[in-house]
Amino acid sequence: MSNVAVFDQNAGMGVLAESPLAHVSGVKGGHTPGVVIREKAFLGYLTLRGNSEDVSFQDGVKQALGMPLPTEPMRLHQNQHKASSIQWLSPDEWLIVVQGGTEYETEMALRAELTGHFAVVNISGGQTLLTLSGSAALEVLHKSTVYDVHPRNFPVGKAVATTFAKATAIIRRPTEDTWELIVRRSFADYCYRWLIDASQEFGVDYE
Amino acid sequence: MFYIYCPYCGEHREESEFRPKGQAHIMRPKDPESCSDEEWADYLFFRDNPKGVHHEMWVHATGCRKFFNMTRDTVSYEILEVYKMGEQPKITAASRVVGGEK
Amino acid sequence: MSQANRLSKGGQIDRSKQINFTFNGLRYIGYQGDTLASALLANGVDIVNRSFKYSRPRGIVASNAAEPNAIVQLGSTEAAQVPNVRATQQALYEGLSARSTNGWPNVNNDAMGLVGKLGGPMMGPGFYYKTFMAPASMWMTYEKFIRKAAGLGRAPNEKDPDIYDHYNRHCDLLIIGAGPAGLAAALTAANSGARVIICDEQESFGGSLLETADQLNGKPASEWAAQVIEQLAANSDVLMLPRTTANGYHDHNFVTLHERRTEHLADTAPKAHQARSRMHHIRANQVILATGAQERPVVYANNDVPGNLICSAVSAYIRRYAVVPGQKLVVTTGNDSGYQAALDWQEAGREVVAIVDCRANPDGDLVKQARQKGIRIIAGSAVFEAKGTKRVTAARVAAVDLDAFVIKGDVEELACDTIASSGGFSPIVHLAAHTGARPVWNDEAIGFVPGKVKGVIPAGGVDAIYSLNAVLQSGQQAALQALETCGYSPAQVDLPDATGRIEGKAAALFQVPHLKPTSRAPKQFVDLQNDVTAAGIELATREGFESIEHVKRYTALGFGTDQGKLGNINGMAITARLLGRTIPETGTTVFRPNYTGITFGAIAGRHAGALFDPERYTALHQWHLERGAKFEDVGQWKRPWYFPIGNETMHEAVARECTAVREDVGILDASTLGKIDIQGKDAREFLARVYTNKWAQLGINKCRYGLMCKDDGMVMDDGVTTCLGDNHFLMTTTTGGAAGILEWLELWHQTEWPELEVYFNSVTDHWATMTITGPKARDLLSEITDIDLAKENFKFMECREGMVAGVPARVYRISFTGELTYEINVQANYAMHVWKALFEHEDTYGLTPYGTETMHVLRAEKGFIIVGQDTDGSVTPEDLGMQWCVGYDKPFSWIGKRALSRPDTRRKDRKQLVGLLPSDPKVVLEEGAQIVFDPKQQVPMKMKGHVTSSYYSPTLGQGFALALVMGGAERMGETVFMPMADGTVHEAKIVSPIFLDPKGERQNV
Amino acid sequence: MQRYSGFGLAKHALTHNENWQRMWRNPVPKKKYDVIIVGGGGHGLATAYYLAKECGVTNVAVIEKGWLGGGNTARNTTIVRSNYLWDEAAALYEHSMKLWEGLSQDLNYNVMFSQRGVLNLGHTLQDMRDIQRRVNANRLNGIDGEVLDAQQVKEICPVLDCSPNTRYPVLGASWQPRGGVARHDAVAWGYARGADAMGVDLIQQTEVIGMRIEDGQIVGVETTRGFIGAETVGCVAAGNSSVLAKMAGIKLPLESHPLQALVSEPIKPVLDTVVMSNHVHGYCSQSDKGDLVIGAGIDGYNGYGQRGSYPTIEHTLQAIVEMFPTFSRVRMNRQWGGIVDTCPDACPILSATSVKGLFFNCGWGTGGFKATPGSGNVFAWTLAKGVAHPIAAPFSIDRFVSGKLIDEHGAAGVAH
Ligand SMILES: Cc1cc2nc3c(=O)[nH]c(=O)nc-3n(C[C@H](O)[C@H](O)[C@H](O)COP(=O)(O)OP(=O)(O)OC[C@H]3O[C@@H](n4cnc5c(N)ncnc54)[C@H](O)[C@@H]3O)c2cc1C
Ligand SMILES: NC(=O)c1ccc[n+]([C@@H]2O[C@H](COP(=O)([O-])OP(=O)(O)OC[C@H]3O[C@@H](n4cnc5c(N)ncnc54)[C@H](O)[C@@H]3O)[C@@H](O)[C@H]2O)c1
Ligand SMILES: Cc1cc2nc3c(=O)[nH]c(=O)nc-3n(C[C@H](O)[C@H](O)[C@H](O)COP(=O)(O)O)c2cc1C
Ligand SMILES: [Zn+2]
Repeated sequence: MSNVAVFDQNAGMGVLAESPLAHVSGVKGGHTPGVVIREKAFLGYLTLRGNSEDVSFQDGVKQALGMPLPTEPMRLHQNQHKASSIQWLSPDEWLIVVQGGTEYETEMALRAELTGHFAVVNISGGQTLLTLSGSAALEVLHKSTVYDVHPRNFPVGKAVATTFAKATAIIRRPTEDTWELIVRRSFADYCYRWLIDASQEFGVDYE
Repeated sequence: MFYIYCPYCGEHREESEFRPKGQAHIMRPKDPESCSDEEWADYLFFRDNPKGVHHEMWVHATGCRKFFNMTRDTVSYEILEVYKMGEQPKITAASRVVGGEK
Repeated sequence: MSQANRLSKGGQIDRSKQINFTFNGLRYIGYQGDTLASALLANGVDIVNRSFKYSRPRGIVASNAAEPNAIVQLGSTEAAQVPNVRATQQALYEGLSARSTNGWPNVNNDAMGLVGKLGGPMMGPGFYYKTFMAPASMWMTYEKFIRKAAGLGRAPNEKDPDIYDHYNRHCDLLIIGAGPAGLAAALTAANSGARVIICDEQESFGGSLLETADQLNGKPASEWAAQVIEQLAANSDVLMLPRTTANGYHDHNFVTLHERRTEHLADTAPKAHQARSRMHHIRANQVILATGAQERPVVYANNDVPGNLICSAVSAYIRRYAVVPGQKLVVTTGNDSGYQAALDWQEAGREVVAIVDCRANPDGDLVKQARQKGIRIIAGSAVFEAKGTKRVTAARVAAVDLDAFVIKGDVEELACDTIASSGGFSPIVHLAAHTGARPVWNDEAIGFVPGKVKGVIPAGGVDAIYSLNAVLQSGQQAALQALETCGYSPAQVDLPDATGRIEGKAAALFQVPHLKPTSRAPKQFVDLQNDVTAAGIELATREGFESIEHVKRYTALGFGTDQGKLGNINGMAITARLLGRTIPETGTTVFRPNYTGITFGAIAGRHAGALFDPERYTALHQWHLERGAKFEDVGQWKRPWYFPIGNETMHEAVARECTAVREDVGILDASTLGKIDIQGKDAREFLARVYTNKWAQLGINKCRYGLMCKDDGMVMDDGVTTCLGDNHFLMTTTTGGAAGILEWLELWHQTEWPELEVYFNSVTDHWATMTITGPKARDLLSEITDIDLAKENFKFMECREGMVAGVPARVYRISFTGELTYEINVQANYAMHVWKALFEHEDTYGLTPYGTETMHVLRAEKGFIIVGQDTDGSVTPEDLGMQWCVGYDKPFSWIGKRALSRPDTRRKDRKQLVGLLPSDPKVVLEEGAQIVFDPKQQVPMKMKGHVTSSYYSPTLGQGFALALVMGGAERMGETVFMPMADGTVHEAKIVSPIFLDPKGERQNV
Repeated sequence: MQRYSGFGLAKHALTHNENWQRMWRNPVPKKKYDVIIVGGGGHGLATAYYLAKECGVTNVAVIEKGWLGGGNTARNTTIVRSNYLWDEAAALYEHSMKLWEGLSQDLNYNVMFSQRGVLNLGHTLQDMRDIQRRVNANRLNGIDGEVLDAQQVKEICPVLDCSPNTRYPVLGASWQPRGGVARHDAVAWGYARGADAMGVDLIQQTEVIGMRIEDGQIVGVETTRGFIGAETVGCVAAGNSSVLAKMAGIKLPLESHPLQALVSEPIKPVLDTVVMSNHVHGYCSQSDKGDLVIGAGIDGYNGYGQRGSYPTIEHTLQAIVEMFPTFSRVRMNRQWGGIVDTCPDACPILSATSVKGLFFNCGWGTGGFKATPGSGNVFAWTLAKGVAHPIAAPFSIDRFVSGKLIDEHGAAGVAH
């Protein structure tokens, strides 16, 4: 443990946190906006690295998270209440998303379970998550990413890191009619402006 | 505009997610100090640059961030195979001529 | 204006919807369903343009994308101007306003026409290469006139009011062309479960079915088309894209489609946020090419005079738009389908003077039909010359021997106002050729068919299959083949039955011989838009241009907006004949995207204006904005450059900011620095391999500066890395280098040293970094932290964890200014809170925000380099005098080491980093000024180096600079010179690059 | 050689242009030549021309696998400038510039060299430092150039968006008034005609498929039309250089990449100068025919296909619309690609090799059109004397071994 520096970076109550999109004022989309965009700010994000072929690693992750490690490419696993998730990013890399404030706990739980060569990194300050829903959400994705987002290629439970306009993003499909975008903090404003611009013809609502 | 099968992601992805990284299988000399200037220059700068079957390295830059190798025809741009780092190609200029494909 | 040429019945126009439009300032009326071309013809407008070189009057010749003449300027306002619109592809809309692109004072009476007439014989291909050479100084003047005469339409002067869109799609089958072949294919694929996209560039689907006289199941073919369209529309797996042109076929079945979404409605998009057009980026498993075939005009003298059209266009105008473009028609053809134009013309109630057929014994069904209708057929003959200038007045006809290329009989002159010609059909092979597959000559069909392309299946006319039943079959077969490849099983689909018809064998008809040799005959146009004539091609071959590519480039054949859709094959055939070769030996020129032009705006899409490139913001961006910062672009980041107060100039602001740091305390948003979290037991070893210096001994919570080289020994990046735990490091990189360095580390790890146990993860966005620096930094920070800041407990180049303003933070004592510095790192969501907490003490400590400019001055005073400014990819660590940062005796031969012992990198007189103090303290040297040792020498001067960084230092009270100077390290105290553009010569002394506090006492307090 | 002039045009018009002579013969190759030049692009043809004209070597064959000038010479965006940073490069390109300035007259063939000036825009502070550095160096090397601010740029090029509100505002530019464009095909044809007239055999549609080397000395080349002998062979094959080198058993520090360009449909004159931006990443000029000639980045992978990937075209036009918003409604007519032979230091190779008598002129990458006269001139000298022309000497292959690279990358940005 002492080999790696870990500390609780969460400030807790009393400190005002600002999401990467704290400054945007939002758009109203009328009665039936084709696209509804919402930010789920302040979630906890951890990068997990390790050897997926190592059974003890798999077990450890499952123990710590209560979700099995996705070993199949682009797989998204969610826990029962869909409050946390783990997704495949590469053969030795996963993204864990947990409720804000629990990232330290989660990291400690992982570190308690895992042995050997692995890494856990808290990256909670570096991203934000946007949900996309509405009848035209898919249209907007088609405009924004080169990935094949056709529902047949992108069933519920898939999560893909790819290009998004001129930035990168993780696109996830946690449920039938909601899409999630995880974008990097410094690109969040750009992605937001892009989304609004691409959605406007359908009517878009963001608050 | 290539459609590239990423051997790690296990599916075809658009070229814009990848970046080409030049000739594959260029090994850094194990003992640089004992290399002559010519050998070092060869490692740094001199490339096969073939017309036809070429082994090259790509990285899935906006996807899984993994490097992998590709055998590609530099004239037809057909991707003949992709294979992971550390593996050897199955298709080579020689094998293609023997196989009588081309 | 009355529509004199409009039929009272028939066509697919809506006579109840009248549309007003203007052309060259005159008002006209057309109908919904018209193209601009059909409406102009309906109104009897003959001359739509002037030709580019000879300024000859030109009329409409085609009804589709192949149109070379009717190229107009569209747009009712300045911003809405669109140059070079094909009138044949522009749907008519209310208020449409168009003009000819050439002709002065107007198209009907063009002054340049005279020049064209008189100078014409001198203006053969390439004439400009042979003249305008003397005197040499006059060329630029000649060129002005040449330029003025060239070009078609004009770009607007105002910014485009419209927006454009991109759409990425993947599908199993992409069907290009919705004629009978494409529709049959789509119908076959529709219920198989496959994802199907079908597009057609026309306003509506149907292709030739909209114009044909053929029937399907005993009913007009267009009815079947309508039925199919309805069926397809109901299928959610089929995407139908009318008004959508497939423009480029790219590798691995990537196809770009351009959908015109509002161009048929107005010259700017009628609704807010509506894209004027949309590019679809299609990745298709299989592409069915059903683009049909293009009829070729025949090359004869004066074949460009208005009133000369191709036969299929005549039929299209009559059948589809109910417009007969004249009164008296002569047809000249070498195949049966040309007869249809005459039949349609006659049925429309106008006079067919004759059909002139170069075949001796035409005998197909259509021929018989024409005979039955009493139309005169002149066999074994051809029209060899049109009479008339602004409109055809007659056709000169004679018996011809095409093999011997002579006229062999008497000449007959037929009075007429329209000549329709058909030289045969050229399959529209363009897309199949875009990735390099050469079209293949098909002798039977007298045309080129597509070469083999993986994943592309030609169907129908494009494969030289022309009888309607066969076309439908071929479409279906293509779909079946494609479905099988994609792994779908098709549903049973029945095709309709077409009226069968026997076609006579077509003749190869390209250029018609004239009584005079080609060089002396009236002009026989091959490429109408570029005024390329048969004589021009003859001249080119005479001068040694034998490759068809040379002919193209010498004559401009196929260079226009139509890319030679009508002219190319004729040009090739003529070249072949002149060189005594066959057409396949001569070959085609290369087809390239675009099939038809697309606006830049459409290709750029949404990546324009504010969305041209991402702007990256730090967590403190809003604060900087509110504080009035001026920003600098660093990579994609917006970084505060300086923070002016009131009317301060940059110089004043920077002087104030510098002084604040040296005397009180300043604060910098350093969040843009790249940060890489490194974990694993071999992290230390890895660092030792990629950095030039040593890492073995770095203790926990200690920081160290590192230099990174490429394996050629040149410096590529630098930054401070901190040991957080034995197996845990945090590396920082330059702002611009962040992404590249992470990839660099991965490259070496994944490809060379996979055995090293180490993981790299970017935490650039996660951590916000606030640098407080200056003598009062400790006092300031102590106000809001629980970290023990005592000198002996938190030393220079160390790191601590603790609370800052109630936020868990990592604080690093490193310094880029030479002052006492704390770099506060917090999870970025809290950055603003901490930053503001610091500013609660602004007045107490004189806390001053500063930007990159002040940072540059401060670091330069200390001789700290900026990679990319003080280095340029040709600088080694030793050149920078940073031997202290090079571990020559490290066990592993780290990246860059070997290259440093090459002969050139060992040279003593390499350019080395030094400081410069201008002799005149008021002078701030120009960054980029070149340094000479002898200012009196003649140009070219021997340059010995250059100034890399230069500023005014309020601390030193004078200008100072960093420079790279040959052998500089050995030249301390010598004077060098900088001869400037304005004639002054600056003088400076070479000094140490460390101008301030060389022992580092200020940062070590 | 039939002399060309305005008077001649009039005279020929009277005889219906029936008496124009061939510009070059179509000779049957001889068994042996003094010098063989492989590659009938601009550089190869210029080499032949100067060999005959200035070095008195006329028993020369140029062997071209396709049609003369059909390689990169047919495909480039024709920008000519000499404002290179490093002394060695500046000397080479300025030598070329001086030859350009009298070329039409020298060849009696109007290559339409239009000195309309070249702007290299700066959009960041570092761009401006690099510009200042380069222009200062140019000036002291005797090459024309000025550093302009945004206002001055706007005056020279009114259609350029120089407002401060763009994503990457124009901060200034370097300006080389003597730079410009030329009619690329005419350059090849003019040299070909001139060389042919002095006895050089231009052998088209003939591919070199092997090198015959005896005792380390080249003795000739195998071609698709049989063996042709020569003890001096100069390879000037641009993108195909590595292929030729391989035939001789040598390797070059080259990679062949697709470089794409495109043209708009012809429009009336709007752009009177050449505008290049490394940062926004696009460049543009308007040809005398009226089309906007546009280029940008190179495709990252190796390719001999004379075509690249679509996103490159997209990015290029995004840059063009960013720089010239009023071009948004202008249409792109055609795109194409060439095969450029890039060198690690973005400078060419003009060099002898380990095979005696075998020389290479290559590595011009994305920017060799402008060098055509100069390259041909110094390479001819080098072939004739067997030692490098002083201007060519720094461009030897040895520099990659010694480390004495001439790195124009950071300095000049886009090297077109
Ligand atoms: C899109 C693009 C834009 C460019 N823009 C510019 C610009 O603006 N300014 C500029 O200065 N430069 C530019 N360049 C670079 C410039 O075009 C080249 O550097 C220059 O034209 C090279 O001339 P060359 O004669 O060496 O090569 P090429 O013209 O390519 O000639 C080489 C010839 O060798 C022949 N050959 C090859 N192999 C064999 C063989 N085995 N046997 C026989 N013949 C063979 C080829 O067929 C070819 O004709 C650009 C290049 C491209 C592709
Ligand atoms: N000798 C003859 O009698 C003869 C000759 C030629 C054609 N034909 C007739 O033509 C028909 C051929 O049928 P078909 O379906 O092959 O061709 P078609 O001409 O009916 O349809 C082709 C369609 O493709 C579209 N198209 C072409 N290029 C395109 C592109 N790049 N992007 C989008 N759309 C594009 C056209 O607008 C057209 O609608 C037959 O019905 C036949 O009777 C007959
Ligand atoms: C400077 C320049 C201007 C060009 N202008 C045109 C043009 O106006 N119209 C056109 O069709 N092609 C134009 N081309 C492109 C050529 O048609 C052709 O695509 C190019 O020479 C490459 O050859 P390829 O496409 O035959 O392989 C131009 C090319 C260059 C280099
Ligand atoms: Zn991948």
